[in-house]
Amino acid sequence: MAEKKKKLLQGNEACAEGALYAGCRFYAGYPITPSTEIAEHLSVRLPKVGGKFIQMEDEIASIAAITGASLTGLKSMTATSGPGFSLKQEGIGFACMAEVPCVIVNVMRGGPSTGFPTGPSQSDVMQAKWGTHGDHPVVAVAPAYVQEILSETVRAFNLAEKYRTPVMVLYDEIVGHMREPIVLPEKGELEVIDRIKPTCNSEEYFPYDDKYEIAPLAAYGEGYRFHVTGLNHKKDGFPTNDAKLIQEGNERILRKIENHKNDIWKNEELELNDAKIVVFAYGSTARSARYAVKEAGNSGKKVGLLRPLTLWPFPEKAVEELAKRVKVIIVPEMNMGQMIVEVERYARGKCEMKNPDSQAAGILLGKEFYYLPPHQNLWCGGLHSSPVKEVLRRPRSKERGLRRAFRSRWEVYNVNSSCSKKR
Amino acid sequence: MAEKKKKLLQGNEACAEGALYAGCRFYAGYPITPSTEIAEHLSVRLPKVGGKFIQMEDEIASIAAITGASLTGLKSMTATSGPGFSLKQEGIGFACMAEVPCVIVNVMRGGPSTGFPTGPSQSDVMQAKWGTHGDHPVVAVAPAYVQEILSETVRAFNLAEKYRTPVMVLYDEIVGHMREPIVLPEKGELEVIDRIKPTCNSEEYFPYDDKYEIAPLAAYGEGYRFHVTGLNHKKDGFPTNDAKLIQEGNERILRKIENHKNDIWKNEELELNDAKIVVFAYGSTARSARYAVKEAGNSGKKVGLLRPLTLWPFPEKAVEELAKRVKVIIVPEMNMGQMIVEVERYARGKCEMKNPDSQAAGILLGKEFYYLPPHQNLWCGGLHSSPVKEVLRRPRSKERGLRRAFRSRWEVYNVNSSCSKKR
Amino acid sequence: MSQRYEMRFSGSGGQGMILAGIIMAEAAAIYDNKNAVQSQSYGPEARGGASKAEVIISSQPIDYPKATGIDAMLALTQEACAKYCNDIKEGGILLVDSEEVKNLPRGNFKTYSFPITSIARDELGKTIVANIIALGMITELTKIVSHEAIEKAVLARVPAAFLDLNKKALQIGFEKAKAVKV
Amino acid sequence: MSQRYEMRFSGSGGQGMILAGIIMAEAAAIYDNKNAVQSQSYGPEARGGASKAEVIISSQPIDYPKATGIDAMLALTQEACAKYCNDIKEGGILLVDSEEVKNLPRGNFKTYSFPITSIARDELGKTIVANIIALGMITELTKIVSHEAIEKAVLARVPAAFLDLNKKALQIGFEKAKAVKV
Amino acid sequence: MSTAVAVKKDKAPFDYNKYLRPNKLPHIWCPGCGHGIVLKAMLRAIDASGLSKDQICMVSGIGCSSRTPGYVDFNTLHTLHGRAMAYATGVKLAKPSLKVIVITGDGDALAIGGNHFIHTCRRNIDMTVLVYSNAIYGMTGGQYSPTTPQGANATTSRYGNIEPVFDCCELAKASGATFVARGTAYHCQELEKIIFEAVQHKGTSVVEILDQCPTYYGRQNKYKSVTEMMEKIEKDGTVSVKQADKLPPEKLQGKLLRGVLHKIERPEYCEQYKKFIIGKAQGK
Amino acid sequence: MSTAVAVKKDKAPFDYNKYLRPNKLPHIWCPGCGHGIVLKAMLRAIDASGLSKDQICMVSGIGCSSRTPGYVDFNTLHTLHGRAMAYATGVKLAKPSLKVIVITGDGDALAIGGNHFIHTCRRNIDMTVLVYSNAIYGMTGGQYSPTTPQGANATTSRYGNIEPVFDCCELAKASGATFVARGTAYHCQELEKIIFEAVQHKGTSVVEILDQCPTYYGRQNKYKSVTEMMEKIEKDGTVSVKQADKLPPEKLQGKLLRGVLHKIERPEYCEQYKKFIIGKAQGK
Amino acid sequence: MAEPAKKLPNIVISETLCKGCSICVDFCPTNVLELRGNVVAVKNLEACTRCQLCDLRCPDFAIQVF
Amino acid sequence: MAEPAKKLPNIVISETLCKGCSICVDFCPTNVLELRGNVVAVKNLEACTRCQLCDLRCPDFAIQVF
Ligand SMILES: Cc1ncc(C[n+]2csc(CCOP(=O)(O)OP(=O)(O)O)c2C)c(N)n1
Ligand SMILES: Cc1ncc(C[n+]2csc(CCOP(=O)(O)OP(=O)(O)O)c2C)c(N)n1
Ligand code: SF4
Ligand code: SF4
Ligand code: SF4
Ligand code: SF4
Ligand code: SF4
Ligand code: SF4
Ligand SMILES: [Mg+2]
Ligand SMILES: [Mg+2]
Repeated sequence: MAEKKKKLLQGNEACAEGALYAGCRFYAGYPITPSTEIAEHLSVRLPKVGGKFIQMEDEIASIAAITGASLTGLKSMTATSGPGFSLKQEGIGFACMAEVPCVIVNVMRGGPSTGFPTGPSQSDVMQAKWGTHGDHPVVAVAPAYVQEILSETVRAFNLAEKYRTPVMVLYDEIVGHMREPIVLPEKGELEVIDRIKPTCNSEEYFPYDDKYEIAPLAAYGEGYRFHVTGLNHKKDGFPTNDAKLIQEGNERILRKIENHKNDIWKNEELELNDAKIVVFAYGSTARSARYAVKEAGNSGKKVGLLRPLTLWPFPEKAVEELAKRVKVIIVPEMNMGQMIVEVERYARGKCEMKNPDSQAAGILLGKEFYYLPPHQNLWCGGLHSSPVKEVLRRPRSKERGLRRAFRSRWEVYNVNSSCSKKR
Repeated sequence: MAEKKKKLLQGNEACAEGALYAGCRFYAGYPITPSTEIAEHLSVRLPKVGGKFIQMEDEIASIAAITGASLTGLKSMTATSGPGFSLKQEGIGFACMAEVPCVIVNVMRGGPSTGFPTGPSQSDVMQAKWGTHGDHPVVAVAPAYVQEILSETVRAFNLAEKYRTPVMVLYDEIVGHMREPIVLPEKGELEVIDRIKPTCNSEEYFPYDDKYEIAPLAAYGEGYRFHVTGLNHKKDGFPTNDAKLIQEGNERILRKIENHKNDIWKNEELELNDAKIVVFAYGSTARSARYAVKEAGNSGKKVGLLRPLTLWPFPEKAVEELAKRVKVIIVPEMNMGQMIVEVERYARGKCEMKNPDSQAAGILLGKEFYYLPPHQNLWCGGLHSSPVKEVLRRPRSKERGLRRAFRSRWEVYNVNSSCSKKR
Repeated sequence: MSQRYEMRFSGSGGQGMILAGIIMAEAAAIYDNKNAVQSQSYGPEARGGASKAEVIISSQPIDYPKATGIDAMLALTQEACAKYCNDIKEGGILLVDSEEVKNLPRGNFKTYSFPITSIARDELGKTIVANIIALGMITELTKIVSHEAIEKAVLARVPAAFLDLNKKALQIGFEKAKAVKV
Repeated sequence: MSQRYEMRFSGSGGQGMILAGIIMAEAAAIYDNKNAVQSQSYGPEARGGASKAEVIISSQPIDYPKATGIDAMLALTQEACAKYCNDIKEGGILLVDSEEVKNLPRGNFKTYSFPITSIARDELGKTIVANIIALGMITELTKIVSHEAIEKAVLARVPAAFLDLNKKALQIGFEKAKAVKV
Repeated sequence: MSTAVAVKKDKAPFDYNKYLRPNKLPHIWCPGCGHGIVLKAMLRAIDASGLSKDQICMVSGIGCSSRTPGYVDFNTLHTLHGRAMAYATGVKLAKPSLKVIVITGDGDALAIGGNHFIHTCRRNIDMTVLVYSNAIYGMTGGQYSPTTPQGANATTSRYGNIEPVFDCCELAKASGATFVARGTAYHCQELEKIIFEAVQHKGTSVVEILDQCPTYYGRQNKYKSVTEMMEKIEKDGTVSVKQADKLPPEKLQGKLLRGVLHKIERPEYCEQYKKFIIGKAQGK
Repeated sequence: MSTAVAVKKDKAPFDYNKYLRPNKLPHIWCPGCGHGIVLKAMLRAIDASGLSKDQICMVSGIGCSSRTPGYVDFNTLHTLHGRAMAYATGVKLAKPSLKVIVITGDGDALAIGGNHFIHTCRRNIDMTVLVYSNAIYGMTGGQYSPTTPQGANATTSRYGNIEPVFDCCELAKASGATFVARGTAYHCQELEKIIFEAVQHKGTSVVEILDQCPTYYGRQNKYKSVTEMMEKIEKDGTVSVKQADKLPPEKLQGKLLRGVLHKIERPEYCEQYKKFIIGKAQGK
Repeated sequence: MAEPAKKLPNIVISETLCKGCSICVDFCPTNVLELRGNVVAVKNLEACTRCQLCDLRCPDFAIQVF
Repeated sequence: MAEPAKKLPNIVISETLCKGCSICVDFCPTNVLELRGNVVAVKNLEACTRCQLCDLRCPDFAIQVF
């Protein structure tokens, strides 16, 4: 019976369920809005399957604890939001360097600083890439639907275990707190990847053995008495001052992701075939974009959507190719412009990019996705035409959760070519 | 007598002297290699001028303490390196949001994680921009010479006070620990900017008054009893949930930097006039680049240097214009490729960019700046010609401080047009 | 967008508005096999003051997750009503507790005013089930989910000891709504 | 690059090699009005093992701050000599403590071997000034800074109580170097 | 609305408005939240101390309790979760003429802020730290804190909390605080006196104040009313140090002591800095 | 190089190699650094405890002391400055069968790591924490730490340190540690016994070990030799708890107590978790 | 009402500030107060001893007695 | 040397590990050891009581006695 499997879950609950499905058996965290429900759910659910939940003294201790736990062989996770994510940065770098699989969820809220704790945002996506010091590999997924939060959390664990690296799950308060019916996958329905353990005898075991692309990872207490450090190290895990080995080590941890981008990338593509206008959007902003793209299609306009589910590594290939054949890429974000840095970079000037300074008549995007009731969310409409103008003049101020900072200036782009209707 | 004023100072000492010159009267920090000498020097020097030095329990407490101190009216500073910089991120965001002037020095060492504490790097430059959560203003300067560390530290204080925002000083272990003769500026020689204090009476005082671009900042204890918070706030400093005010506030703190980029930007330009090849380099890498550019000039080749002293806001205008008229921009960095993200973005495909996958014959840069003795550091030389090949095959491994990770792949670029000599 | 049906449940914290929203979403999504999205207001607001839950129901996948124009709204307090009523669509429905909401908003929608809480108290002895009575009424008024679906959804969410009470509350809701409708 | 003159002072931690480097740089930069850059080795190495300081002197501004080919090197211990000698240029100079450095490296450079530490002990009663004697010798051998400059630099860096001692040490260095040179 | 007949002038009610910021009330705290009671006791204590409003700098972290500074007309600084004392240290050392009062919660001071708490006490830097201790993270909706009793329910301890609790006062003392006291919202007049004494003290003074979060702690732990919480936790759960001497050990079992628990003299940090550091540096 | 004639077999020297990783010596510590002495005492204690090498997980932070795990043949984890106990908590809770030993320095444990220190003690999670306490930040070149005596010199206290010190043992006790002891490198055999006892203990056991940093602390504070440091600080600066009872108070003035200072029984965290959390969740 | 005016206390309640938590009601030693709906009210002014405990314990600055 | 072989202790010193810190020298109760250059050496084997204090306090695993 379909009814049996369908459940109405909150995004954060779906995240917790995804973790359990993936085999997570250790969670350490510190409460913070709007991520706390993940911890609350796991505090109840984990012990039922023999897993461990601990509320640590802070976020720094939490990332530390999951890293320690992961080294004993347990799949581990922590979840937080902006301020906690900032605090975890040093620990994330350690996990990158020591190549310890773990999953870090950031349910994004309004920043900077304490900001707007109960409001959504997408303003930590660049931090996910650059937040910790030093060059380091970054993998981050960005689900947009409750069902997807579950499946992307599973994928995050898979990538973490497969590539021996921390993986981030980034979504915002909107999807985190929203409830949608989802189907809990049965065992075997979604792929679950476990880390590869060594089979050699302990004398031959090197935790960073460069004869593998990703070396098997033993668990503490099982006879492989290996060393783990955040210092640059050799294949045996012990520190080195040798410049060549340092360089090689640093390159290796980057390369293991770099070389497998095809495996890690995941995009949803909608109506891309012969679209000249394409929206690049992720997370809950992409839900609006998706809606708008469909609407545009309904009214006979060719508008496409590129929705990356893997934010990092950045879907450079998809963007680069797209840029060569479309006229414009528009990047609505619930922030002041972050992923657009990479989109612009890989567009390489091949297509037009939304010019934030242009206030000419054009397409309305981004902020207006939310500001406008959908029937006014026009794919094409003059800035000076009435519904649009009205909205620009007096954004309704009640729906505060959704009225947060998107891009700093009007999300307006002038694309005469595809502009057919004027109202 | 010139001799009297000339002094041999270490980069870190020059930083401390710059702070004193700028009027810094409060330092809080936590020791970390290779920045510790700044603290050590100030612990001796500050009390002599009545200033306060405190070694806090950690880096988080340090950024907190200087923020608190700055609110009492003292110019304040902290210094650290990678791991400490990661820990300070949340506090930096607070200072951005609350618009509290302060200076944060990061003497960059090898990362990620504990990495290579005594080795130099330039791998925190993107972290400086994106390290804390949420959209926030970032100002960062990047001196390359000991004398410049002094003057740029003064400039950092000036910008911090003028724009009421944290300003970062980024340099690496090489210049931090190096000694060069410098001339200590006399009083009045360098501009010193103090923060603007309110003159109105206390009832009319709003710490975030939007009638100013940058509102005057009162000091605690002087009759203006104002409120400071990391939450989104109104002009009176008190928290708000109003989406419009939140949006406006966030935009305002970005705009105050955005609108004054021309004042904040500072570039050194060398031989740019009709160069077709340009190197974009900052910090100690730029010293090598500078040397190489001069050498190239000596041998009759047109190679230019764009050396930003202000890294953030990014010198987009300079790069954008340059890209339109040069053939190639090369970006050697002592990291795996960071500022190149922005350079590529603003080049907008207008000029060629170094393609890291190209292994064809070409110009040797970046890593080779250091690997090669200068007479072999060729502006033009075949990859397959002997000195270059030799170096690529067996980098000498002793000079470990300098052999650190630069770019992940060969810094080789094929520019036949300017390739005249072959050896 | 015609296939979207947007509902808002509002009252004060503790009146079970979020539970009502969840039950409505479950009725639609799980027992009536439609799509549904439920969201709610968070933040300092959740403490004490007005509280609301929103449910969007559609036969299509729901991309845009928030309310854009309310088809049906419930308001159990004056404050909630004043605060949240202004998104009601033309032709929409507003159901209020007549004893609490004295200033009825004006607009091109149908307003049903009914003493929901007192009915709960008088007929069932528990004001706590006012939200369930309201759910029954709104189901009947909007017909957006079936009686069976909402009943299943209610019963799946309430503690075993209170099954009967809630079943009755729902029935009362259905009936009263039929009455006001006529 | 001919206007760059690169020097390296090496020994074990505690032998004052970094001070020697600083004094040389100050002699060049402050008293001889050239450009100079001094750098040193950091890290676990600084503890116990071999230690080194480098000085680059030039009439031009110095961009590239590290040694690329050593013009003159001092080695007070065998370990330091072995570890750091391989960057000496053709035609460069290597000065070693003859009692410590027994295995002399080979190469196209001039090697001067001299019992620096014992001279310090025997003639001045303090091994601590071996670095100053060495500075004197290397100044004389290389002529890269003037006697006056190095003397001023030494005297500006040492405690008042030891001015004479250091002055003498420097003189001894000058003289011994003249002797070995001939 | 008001019922007034004759007046006994000598018992004029305390004028809180003198210290409150205009138009900031009602505050965000829930009905029955103890934080409001504590705030009032503090204002009376400050009034008694005769400090001027300009002279006071009030610093807080993040939490319901930490919202306090927003309501009071001092120099106020609402910082980051756990970091109040570090910010306060900067304020105080930079301008020792300010009287610094830190408002913090059990989560803010003792969970994430534990390190700054112990180091502040160690330095004995002059500030008064008021820990609003409601045994829960109120702001984030009721997770257990380092003062949540074992066995209690919280949203992250649905099977009963197994974490042992910190004794905030013991910790402060062991860390070096020179004035340590405990009060409760229930004993609001006694609390006023304790805070007064804490504010008078030179050095780090810590007051743990037991108060109540009816919304999360109360609801989850089946308290029927705020009143019951105040009676069971604050009244019956504590004994004043003065009474304690007279009571047999059985009667003290499971009870926390109220009153000034520790008070010694030790040189204060900023004064030491002035005397020894600045003094020596300037050769005075 | 060796001088050997006859042998008294019963006094065979301890075979450290059994526990050392091959080819890792010489260690990075300076001549005379106390850390090596402590390491050896620890290895003898571990040997006496009969634990298998596979069973031990040794976790450290950053500092000279924290380099210890690199030399020993256990499951070893060299983490971030100050965070050792937080990593160790993850290890222990995830796999309670491991015997977790934390190696940390006075800076690592008590400055930046203070919060994890007190919370670990509070939870009473089973692990032995050895604080190598040399009153200085060795690794970064001699800045004052929370255990640097007042008046002492350090590179950041050239006018004499004004910061009061933490009593590590008092702090551990007040935070909830169930075994607290102090030893010194000088009293290396006594230290071995203390560590042995600490390792046997179920719950959080903390041992503060006074040792010496001749390179930075010694040089800056005019000690003529390592020996002088060990004698003045470790030998003359301490009294064993046993002797202390017999000494008049004047003789104890300014001396730290050595030996087991606090030992109580209290339920251990992982066991509580198993019993109450997993037990209840699984309805056992 | 016809009795001679007793020196009755003044009890000032702010309806906008009172959140109806009932603390003052429950702790009034002489049972002077009661909740009406969500706001406190005086039910027995005569009994008031002006002890001010209601004010002291009111978290919301909503009641004063003099 | 012509005396009958006394049961002398074995003192094993590793020259590569000894850092010459002098701890063993200074704390040897019977003054058996001395520093030669930067390495410890035995100067009076006969006096050694095999107390092993030198070993116990050597930070560098450089000396053993049996
Ligand atoms: C770095 C960081 N982590 C977590 C949070 C979320 N947070 C806000 S308040 C709070 C707990 C507050 O508890 P307490 O200090 O006891 O104050 P109360 O609300 O109980 O008065 C938490 C965890 C945050 N704002 N910042
Ligand atoms: C986050 C961070 N801050 C600072 C440092 C620099 N650091 C490394 S070790 C150390 C102090 C070590 O002192 P202690 O723990 O006492 O160990 P010791 O070296 O004295 O044995 C410091 C400050 C760091 N590595 N990471
Ligand atoms: S949640 Fe608790 S602590 Fe916060 S205001 Fe409400 S009652 Fe007070
Ligand atoms: S610096 Fe000090 S603590 Fe570090 S190894 Fe040397 S003597 Fe030991
Ligand atoms: S003053 Fe005292 S007696 Fe009067 S109402 Fe208040 S609590 Fe009751
Ligand atoms: S205590 Fe205050 S808020 Fe509570 S009921 Fe009484 S007057 Fe109202
Ligand atoms: S064993 Fe004892 S007596 Fe023999 S050398 Fe060692 S310390 Fe001296
Ligand atoms: S104690 Fe050890 S390292 Fe020190 S001198 Fe003796 S043998 Fe050598
Ligand atoms: Mg609390
Ligand atoms: Mg130490």
